[in-house]
Amino acid sequence: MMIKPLDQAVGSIEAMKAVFARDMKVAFRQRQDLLNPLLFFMMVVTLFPLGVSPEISFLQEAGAGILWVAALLSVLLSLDHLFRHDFDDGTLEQLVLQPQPLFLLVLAKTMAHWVLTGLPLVLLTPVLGVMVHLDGNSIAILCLTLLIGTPVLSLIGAIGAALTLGLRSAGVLLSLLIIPLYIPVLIFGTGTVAAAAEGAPVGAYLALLGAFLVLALTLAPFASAAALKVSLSNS
Amino acid sequence: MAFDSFGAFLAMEGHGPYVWASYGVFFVLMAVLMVGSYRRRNAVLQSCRQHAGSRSSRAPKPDSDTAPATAASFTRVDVSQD
Amino acid sequence: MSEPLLQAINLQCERDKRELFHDLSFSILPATVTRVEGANGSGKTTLLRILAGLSDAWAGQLLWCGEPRSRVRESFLRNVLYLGHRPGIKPLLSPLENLRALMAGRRPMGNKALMQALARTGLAGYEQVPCRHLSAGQQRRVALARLLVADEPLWLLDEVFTAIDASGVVAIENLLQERAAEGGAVVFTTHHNVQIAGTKRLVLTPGAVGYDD
Amino acid sequence: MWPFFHKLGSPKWFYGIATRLMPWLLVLGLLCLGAGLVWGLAFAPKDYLQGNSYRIIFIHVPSAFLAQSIYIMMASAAVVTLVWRMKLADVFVKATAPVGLVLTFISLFTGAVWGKPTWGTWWIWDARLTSMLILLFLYGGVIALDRAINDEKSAARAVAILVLVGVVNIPIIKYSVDWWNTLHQPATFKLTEKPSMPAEMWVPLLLSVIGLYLLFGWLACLRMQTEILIREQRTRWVQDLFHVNEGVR
Repeated sequence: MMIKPLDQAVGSIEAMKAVFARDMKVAFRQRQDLLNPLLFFMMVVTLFPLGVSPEISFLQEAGAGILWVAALLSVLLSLDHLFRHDFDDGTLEQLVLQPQPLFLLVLAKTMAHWVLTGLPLVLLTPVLGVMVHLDGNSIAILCLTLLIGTPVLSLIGAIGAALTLGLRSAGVLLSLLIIPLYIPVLIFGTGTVAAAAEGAPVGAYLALLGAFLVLALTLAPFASAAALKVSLSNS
Repeated sequence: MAFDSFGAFLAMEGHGPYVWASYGVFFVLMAVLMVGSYRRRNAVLQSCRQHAGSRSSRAPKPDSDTAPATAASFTRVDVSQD
Repeated sequence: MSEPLLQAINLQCERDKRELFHDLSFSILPATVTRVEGANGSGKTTLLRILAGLSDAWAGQLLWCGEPRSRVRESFLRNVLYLGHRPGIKPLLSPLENLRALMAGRRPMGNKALMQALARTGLAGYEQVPCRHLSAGQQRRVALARLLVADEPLWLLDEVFTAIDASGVVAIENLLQERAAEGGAVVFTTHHNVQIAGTKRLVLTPGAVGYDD
Repeated sequence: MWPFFHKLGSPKWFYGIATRLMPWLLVLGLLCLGAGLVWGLAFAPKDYLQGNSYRIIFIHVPSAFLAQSIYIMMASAAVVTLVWRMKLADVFVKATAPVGLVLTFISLFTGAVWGKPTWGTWWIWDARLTSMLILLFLYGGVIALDRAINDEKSAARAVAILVLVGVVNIPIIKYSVDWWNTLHQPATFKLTEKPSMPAEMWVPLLLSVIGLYLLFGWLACLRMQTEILIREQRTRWVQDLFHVNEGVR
């Protein structure tokens, strides 16, 4: 009996769904880990009234920036785990060896990461927004910018996570590589809220943030996939 | 010449410290970079030369240092010998 | 004579300025079992990772069914099953969930077949237990359960016998032998004393490489 | 096309060319830079608005200019590394990144010092200075990643990916920083933007820009030679290099 070479049996979308579902399942088996970035987010925000000033006028002016910086740092903190556990237990090797375009699988993993970290941050923002005395309109705009901005943070961050995989002091190195790349998102995220506070129309700024998201969605998974291959080859 | 005297040139109408500090840092850093790179290349050249010299005099076969060492025996070591 | 599945021509590999092997040429034919041999550090794992497509640290040519491998990447990956040192098992998921996730991108199948495969690796009753509660040997068995449902023509198995008990080793020997009889190709490394009739040997020694049939 | 590329990528070929080119680059570079700086410092007329502090322009602008172009050159080399796996390309990236870092620092430092007499403060969050600061971070990241990865080939490819991601981001960063600047700051006059610069000012400026580029060429050749020697130590041609030399002596 002879075995013939096989043809593709599974569509890429199916494979992406499976990767996404597995990551969600693993995350919900260890629910307490999901709370860590949220707690970190709240703590960083708390530091500002304590460290600078609890005055309402200061908090109103700086609030959006504080929340954005805190959200950015929490995403950064969670990125180290994006590929690390998979790398350690060998599932990452099997992921790379799946007969699928790797960038799609990486995209699925990144989307799972956003649903598990970025999205909860956005949902928590109204509460913290009230605590730093932002008005209702600003909170709404802030949530909207975070909703568009945090996926960009996850997508760009995945590149850094893939590049630093398996290195000593990967966490610090990851921050060094990624923070400069986060600056445009931060600027437009907080700038949009500031513009809204002055009564300026924000449609154009939101569209620009959307353009960042589209750009990151189309380019970042390729870079992450290439970086993953390099890191795995080196291990 | 845009200045009347050497003193005026150094003073630059009060802006001297800023101008000279900038040029100073520029020259020092460039010099460090250039001299450092030059020295490093020469050091590497030197080590390559020694490497080549020892190779040609001692080892006829270039791969001799990758040859397998003696087989592992895992016998216990006599520590009383020294 | 059948066409080779995988063909290596003048394979060369250097890691950290040390050459592991060079001018390594061989063919993996269907219906063969090949054992890669060599001392610790001779590059067995590296060779298998190169063949699987995980490592880029090589030069030379690799042909899959006569075509350069880089040109047919996805079809190549569909046809090769690689099991490495790290079993690829998520400690938080159960054996069944792990197996399903591993098969999802290649050939999804129903729970019945997967349960059966797990039972035949000696994991009956453990299907729903998170893998972190299993022993190292049991976790390895979860990974090996894939072999019972795998249809890939080429298997690359790196140290699969690690942490497996004596009776398990015999069972896996039989499995590999049957697989070759069906027409599949198996390349494996092990430090165990494994007896599979008709095994070809690929010996890696520093600087020189021997391949005999 | 292919044989040409092959030759271009050969470290041995480059080593020879660099040896022949370097004296010229060094002498011409020092001449141009020296002429430009002496002219700019001592002979160019003083600026009617900023006085003599503007003379910092003759080092600030060339170093800022070069710092940015080095990153672009690195990105081009990164493409070559990833697509054609040419050894020389990643040697270039590894050898020039520290030079880019130093030049970025020089341009930041001179910009800050220039700011003191002009704006009355050492640091202003001006769009140009902020962009340069971010460029400094990008260089820092590239060098840190390169140092962190032990394996040469992996380091080369990882760094190439990072440099490319960075170069896609640079225009976005620049644009967003400019926008942020207009949002937060009333328009101040920019350090280096002149409505029209008389020839006595821009000719020395041009000379020092050219001079610094030539010196960079020399530095790049020198540092690439070092890197090549380290990597190819064991190859025949490097060893032959010394036997031939000894034969001549």
